Amino acid sequence: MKPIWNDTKEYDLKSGKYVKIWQGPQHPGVTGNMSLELLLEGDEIKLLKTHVGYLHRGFEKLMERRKFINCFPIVCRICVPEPDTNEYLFAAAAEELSGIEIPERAKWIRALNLEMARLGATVMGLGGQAGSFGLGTIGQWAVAHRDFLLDSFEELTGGRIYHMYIVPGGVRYEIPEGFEGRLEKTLVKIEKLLSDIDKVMFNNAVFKSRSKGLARIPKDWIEPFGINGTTARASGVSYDVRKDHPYLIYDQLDFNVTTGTEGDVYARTELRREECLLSINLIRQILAKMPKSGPVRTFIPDIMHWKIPAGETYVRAESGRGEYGYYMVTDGSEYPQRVHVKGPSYTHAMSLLEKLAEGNTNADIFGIMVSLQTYPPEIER
Amino acid sequence: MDNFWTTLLYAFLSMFLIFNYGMLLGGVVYKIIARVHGRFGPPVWQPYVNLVKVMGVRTAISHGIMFWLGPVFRFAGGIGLFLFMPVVFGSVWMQNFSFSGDLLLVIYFIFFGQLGMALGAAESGHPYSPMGIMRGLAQVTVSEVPFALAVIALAAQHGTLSITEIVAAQQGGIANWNMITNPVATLAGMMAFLGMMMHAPFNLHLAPQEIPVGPPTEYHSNFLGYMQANRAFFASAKLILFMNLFFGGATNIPVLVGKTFTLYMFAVFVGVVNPRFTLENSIRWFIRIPTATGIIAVLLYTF
Amino acid sequence: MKELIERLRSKFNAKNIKEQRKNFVFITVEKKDLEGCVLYLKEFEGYGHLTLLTALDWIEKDQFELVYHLHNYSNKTDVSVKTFIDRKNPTMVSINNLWAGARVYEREIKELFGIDFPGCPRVNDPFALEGWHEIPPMRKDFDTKKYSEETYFPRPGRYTKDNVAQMEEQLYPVEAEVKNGIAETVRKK
Amino acid sequence: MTEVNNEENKIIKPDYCDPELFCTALPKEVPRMNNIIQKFYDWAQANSLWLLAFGTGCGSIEMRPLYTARYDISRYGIAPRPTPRQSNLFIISGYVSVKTLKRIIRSYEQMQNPKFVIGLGSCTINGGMYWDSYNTINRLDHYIPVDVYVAGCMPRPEALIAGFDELKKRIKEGRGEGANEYAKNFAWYKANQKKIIKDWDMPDYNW
Amino acid sequence: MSLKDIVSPFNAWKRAFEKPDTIVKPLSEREGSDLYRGFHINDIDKCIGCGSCEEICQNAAIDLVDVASVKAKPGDSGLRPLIDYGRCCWCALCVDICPTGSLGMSNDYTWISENSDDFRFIPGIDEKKWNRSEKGYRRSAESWLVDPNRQHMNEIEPDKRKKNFDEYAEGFTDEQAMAEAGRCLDCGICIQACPTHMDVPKYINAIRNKDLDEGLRIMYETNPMLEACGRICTAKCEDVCAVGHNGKPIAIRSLKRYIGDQTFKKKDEIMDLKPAASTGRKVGIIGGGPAGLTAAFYLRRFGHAVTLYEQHDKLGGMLKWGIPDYRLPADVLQREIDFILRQGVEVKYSVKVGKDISFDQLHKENDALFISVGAQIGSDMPIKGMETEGVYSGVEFLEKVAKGEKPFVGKEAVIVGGGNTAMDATRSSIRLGAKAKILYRRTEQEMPANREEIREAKEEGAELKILSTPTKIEKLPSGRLKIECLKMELGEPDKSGRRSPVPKEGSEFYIEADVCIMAIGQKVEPEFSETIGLKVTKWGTFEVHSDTLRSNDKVFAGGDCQTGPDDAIKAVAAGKKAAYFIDKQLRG
Repeated sequence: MKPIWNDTKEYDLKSGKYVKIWQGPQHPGVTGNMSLELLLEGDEIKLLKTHVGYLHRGFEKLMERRKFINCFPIVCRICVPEPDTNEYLFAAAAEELSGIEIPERAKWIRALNLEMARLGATVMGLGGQAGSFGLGTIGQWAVAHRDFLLDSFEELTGGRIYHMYIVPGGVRYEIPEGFEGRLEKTLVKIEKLLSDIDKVMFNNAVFKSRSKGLARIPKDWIEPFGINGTTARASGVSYDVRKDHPYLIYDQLDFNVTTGTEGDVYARTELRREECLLSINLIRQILAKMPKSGPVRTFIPDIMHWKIPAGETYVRAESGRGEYGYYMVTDGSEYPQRVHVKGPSYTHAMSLLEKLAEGNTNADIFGIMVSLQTYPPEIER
Repeated sequence: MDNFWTTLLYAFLSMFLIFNYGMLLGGVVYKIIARVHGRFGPPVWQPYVNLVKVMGVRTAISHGIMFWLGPVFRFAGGIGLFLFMPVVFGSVWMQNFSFSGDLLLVIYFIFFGQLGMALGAAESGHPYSPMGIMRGLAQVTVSEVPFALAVIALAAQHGTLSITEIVAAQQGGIANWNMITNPVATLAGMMAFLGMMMHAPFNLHLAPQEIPVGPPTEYHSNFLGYMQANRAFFASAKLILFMNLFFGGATNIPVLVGKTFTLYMFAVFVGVVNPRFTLENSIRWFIRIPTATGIIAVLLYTF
Repeated sequence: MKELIERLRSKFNAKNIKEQRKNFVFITVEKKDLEGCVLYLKEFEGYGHLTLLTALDWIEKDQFELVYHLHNYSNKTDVSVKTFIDRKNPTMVSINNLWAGARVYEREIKELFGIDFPGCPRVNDPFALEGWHEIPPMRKDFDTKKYSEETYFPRPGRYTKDNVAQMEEQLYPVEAEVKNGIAETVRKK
Repeated sequence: MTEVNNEENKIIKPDYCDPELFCTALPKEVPRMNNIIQKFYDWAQANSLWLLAFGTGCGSIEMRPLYTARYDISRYGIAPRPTPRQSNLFIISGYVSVKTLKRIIRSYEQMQNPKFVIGLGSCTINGGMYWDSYNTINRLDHYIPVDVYVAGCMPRPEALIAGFDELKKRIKEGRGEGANEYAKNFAWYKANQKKIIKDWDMPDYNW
Repeated sequence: MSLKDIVSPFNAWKRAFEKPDTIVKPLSEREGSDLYRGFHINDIDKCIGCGSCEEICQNAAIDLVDVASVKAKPGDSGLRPLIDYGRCCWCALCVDICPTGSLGMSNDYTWISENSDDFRFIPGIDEKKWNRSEKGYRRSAESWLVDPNRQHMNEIEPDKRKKNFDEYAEGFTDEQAMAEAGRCLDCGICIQACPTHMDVPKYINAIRNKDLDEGLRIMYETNPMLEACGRICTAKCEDVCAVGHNGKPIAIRSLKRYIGDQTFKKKDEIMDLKPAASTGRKVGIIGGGPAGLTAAFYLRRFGHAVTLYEQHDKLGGMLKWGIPDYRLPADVLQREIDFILRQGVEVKYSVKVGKDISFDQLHKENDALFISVGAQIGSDMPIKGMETEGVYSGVEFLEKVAKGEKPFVGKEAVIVGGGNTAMDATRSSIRLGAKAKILYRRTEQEMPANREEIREAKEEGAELKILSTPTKIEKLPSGRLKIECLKMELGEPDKSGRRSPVPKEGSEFYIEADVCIMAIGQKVEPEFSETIGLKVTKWGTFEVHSDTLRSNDKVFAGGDCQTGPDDAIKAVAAGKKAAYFIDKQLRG
């Protein structure tokens, strides 16, 4: 039995039938800083190989020589559009292993923060998806609206891109006064944007003709390829960490997991719009149900020499792009023995994209990449 | 055409004017697009600054003679296209060179530039250039088909291949425009127009996302300057051509400006809100709808 | 979960069973049982999702540890199968035929830890690094700070002072001398 | 069970060194003209900065707001270009891994003579938070000449706009001579680059 | 594909008629939010150069450097952080850890330069445009990474403990010690404040690492009287503790006691001190108080033979006779002294130099002499009635208590003075069954006694009468004392910074009591000073070289007899210093 992903075909480069080009890293049509090695026959992709490592910083190594408290500013750099998930997961893993309980209100604020980050990243992703097919207008709107959300972040956390707000033990700061009202205004703006995107992108003949049926992922690929997040849900697998392994306060929120059936680029994009609406809904729920006062942080014993007893754990959370996971092993010292970060698009960008690209045209490759939400920094770390 | 030199002088003058018009038009259109994006956009004179900038680049790399002939060809194509069209009908100095078969020449010139680019870009050795050229040529070719059909319908309608005469036939009010008298051909022609104006959905060949800017990938410095200048020419020449063919030409400069601007805005109007077609999609679309329309237009006038 | 653990214990001699959370268990098996164990979990127990595959360097024990983290979509449970392999000659069976995703993990581990997975496609291709000639960087005996300082032009002219030393110098030089002189005598054996 | 698929993949080797695609000539200094035309060109250069759309690091996340509606740098004549040939401004957006540095050098060398570099964020100045990483270079100015640095991690788009202003000032004053500096100190830069990039498998200069 | 799909996208054009999202003037219009983490600011006067920011910065972005305008002083290292913006990642951990709260961040975020070496500056010193920024990230009480509350030792309740002389504080439990050690930031500012400069961060670190044996070794490097100090030290270190700026200082003394309590049983084994090679020199030490004992211990470590001359029958000096058992139990002191004696110190008990043995003889017999006789005589107040029966001096009273003599205190005792001796006298008299009243001429803030002592004395029922001073004491016919007093008010601060009391006209009042204990200071026994012929200052203390404690070729003096009455740790420091310089001199 040879699995579908292992049927390596051979192509004779000397025949003159094929062209090999390198797309990226210096190429606007590649998400982030990675490169694609394409073998083309005419415009059709025969073979694709992804090359990553342009953003390799050795996070896991760096964390091994940083104390626990010093790791939290660095983990958020793993995922730029949605750093908060990393902050949360690192904190959650450390808290679980050291047995620190965080205050109730901190949990709600963390969830709020995560949802805001997810919303921002997903809105930008929608814009990216439009841009990948040449519809720059949506891209312009989407990034601008994400920026409004970043303003809220700046107000809440003091940082624009890297928030460093979720710290082990809770969150750094109390929510500023009047924040809910200002956030609500942004949410209304984004809702309006989403309805506009509906009209311009989802009800667009050209967009539909390009994205429907493109890069379809059958349901039985989900497990062998390790697909998760919206990509899996678009193919009809209902797996959402928030629902299946509720963390923080997600079990107290009322929401449903939407799934698609088609599993193509259009379905994935549509599902992302649903994600945006869901995030907006959840943010409103959180703001309504959150305990109005209380501590937001517990003290970490011995901050400068925080030692976590030996142990290991894996914690996961749903980011905008799928399941994010941290595997942490401690040995009782001040430094983690090992932290392994599992980014949601880890397998998407390599094995899945390589498989999906075959037979599609060169022009569609960017659209496929964006729809898979591949993001290099979390792949190579 | 009593004095060749006077005509030549006039031609240069109109070329100068039309060049500036093209530059400004580009600037204005960017501003309008920017408004849809929700921003202000670059200043109107930005194309001039860009032009001076690229001309001022100190080094230039040539990949051989064909490489630098590319922009020259392209520039020649633009000028050629322009020079054989009456810009302002009835004006002495913006009449340009007109002769009885100039419509055919014009169609040729539309293509000419792309061909020249094909040679030059292929010389550059950058894989994206031939790819862009391949796509560009396919795009131009496929939009030439309905355009040619529309032109044939017009020629059949008016019994001439001279643009000046076609324009002349449309004078005397909007009812005489080919837009009204020959709506099917106009429809075909306008669809071809979308394909030629390098705006979405038919701009795959210079899409930055798919391949960086297409044919001009390797062009820089003054090469790029010529191409930019040509772009101003070429765009306005195309606008004038379509104005002449379907919308009754222009009898004075305000009308010229009004009509060409409107025409340009038509391409922009569609372009801003649509993604790009892939090449197959676009070819398929052109073969199907505009070409069919064109054939109907031709058939209507043949029978 | 209990029955599953029992089955794993009897079939694959699973040891070190640790239930980290309810529905999440760590087990350790012998190197030779590993492939059979994950295959069994995948095919018969529904653990069809390979969440992650990673390695740990236990330099004091002279061993590498490989962690195969599996997830079951239907009953939402996790099993983490671990195994230890020799650090001197690290090779491991490739499971790239079970999961497409595993190839990437194996490539990464090969590069960052130097653990070989014979049979995994492209396993010898560089993954994140290019032109790397040192020992694999994730190994514990690789000192990243030292490497960085030696390789990438550190900024000269930076200095820092110890506040204790500064105060000693400025405020109590004689006492500091006394203190140091005395401290020696006590340490002296 | 284990079906070993050990076929060596045939097309993976990147053939970097196709002599037809590279020119091995060394870069030349092209001195400034000392006249009013040069002033005019400087002005145009300053007001039409085409930056290379190469997101080398995390800073590229802040480039998107810059290009788009919220900050709209096109107002200042700045536009992204996808190809190094046409760009004259290279923004090194943050940390640079060794693998990326190689591509940065290639891209930089392909840019044409008046070319400018903005170093973004702590990482380009002195290593930033990756100061002890084995795979990120610490000080950008050892590998290519840098015109302007913008502090931050991430620098806000506003800071970057201020950086552009500073760069414009520098260009108008005629001090944006990074390309000539690179040509002049070519040996030094190249030695530094080669120290970092262990397997140097391309020509010394890719123009 | 329907017609709707073709038409609907044109909806986008309606946005062309809306206000653009663009910020018109990005550089001036949008400043950072109130909490924005921009460039650092530092309140130079508040900053103490503790280096916590440097310690916690994972990017090695912060260096502590010399600053010309700031000089080191107690509790302030004089160094200030220099921040490298080629490293900083704006995580603000440095702000969150800053114990004084001086470090903050402005909401300014633009710094452009052509030179990469520019991006370093000392916040607060180098002039930058954001220096006086009001907005930006500041450490709030909730975001401080250090727990501001200290652990408290379990204590016997005041009502119970005031019945007897048992030790009332139980010492830290393991958990408490770990928690308290965890609050320490390792900055080392306290080292300077400690007269004997104990390596506080080091031994706290030993507690943290659960390596108490190492902790004990670290402490013996600087202080052989650590168990006593762990109980009765005035803990100058805690006064300057960095954490104390915004919270309760680390309970350094209690941690010291914790190590001592946990290790004393195995002290010999842990310390494993082999006798040093003998130098053949002999040193005589007069006075077996903390200074003498310390000197003896270290001189033994240097390998000199030591003979200790003690006028009482027990060693310990003021620690023994001046400090009641509830604070320092006799057995604790004794086991510590025993450890020192085990190093091979020869002791001559009940020998009073000048009476039982002549000073000249000692001078002849020994290669060096260290005088640490202390200040044993209570000072008198220049008022009438000092010699009345029922008026004790503090030391005299406490010595009686220590000898177990139970001096008469009656029902009401008045204690004059605000130092630790006064507190000891107060609490001892309470334990002997009296109601105690403290008269002090300044306010409670100015009292030199430890805060804790004052608090505990009050808990046990002592009454505090501030801004009062006795002017005359009379014996009433009832046998009780009538103490006439005068109210004071605080005048201008004097040289030492304390505001001196000024009598208030016409505010006389009197109180009655059974005894009056004058705990206003001590002095050196004048008869002894006369016998040895050392230079004496106007306060009656010996005048020696302040650095080396040397007077003439082989006589050294230190401790209370040199400095005037002071705390035990100062005496330890003096003993140590003497030992060092004696050794230096003997070795040439």
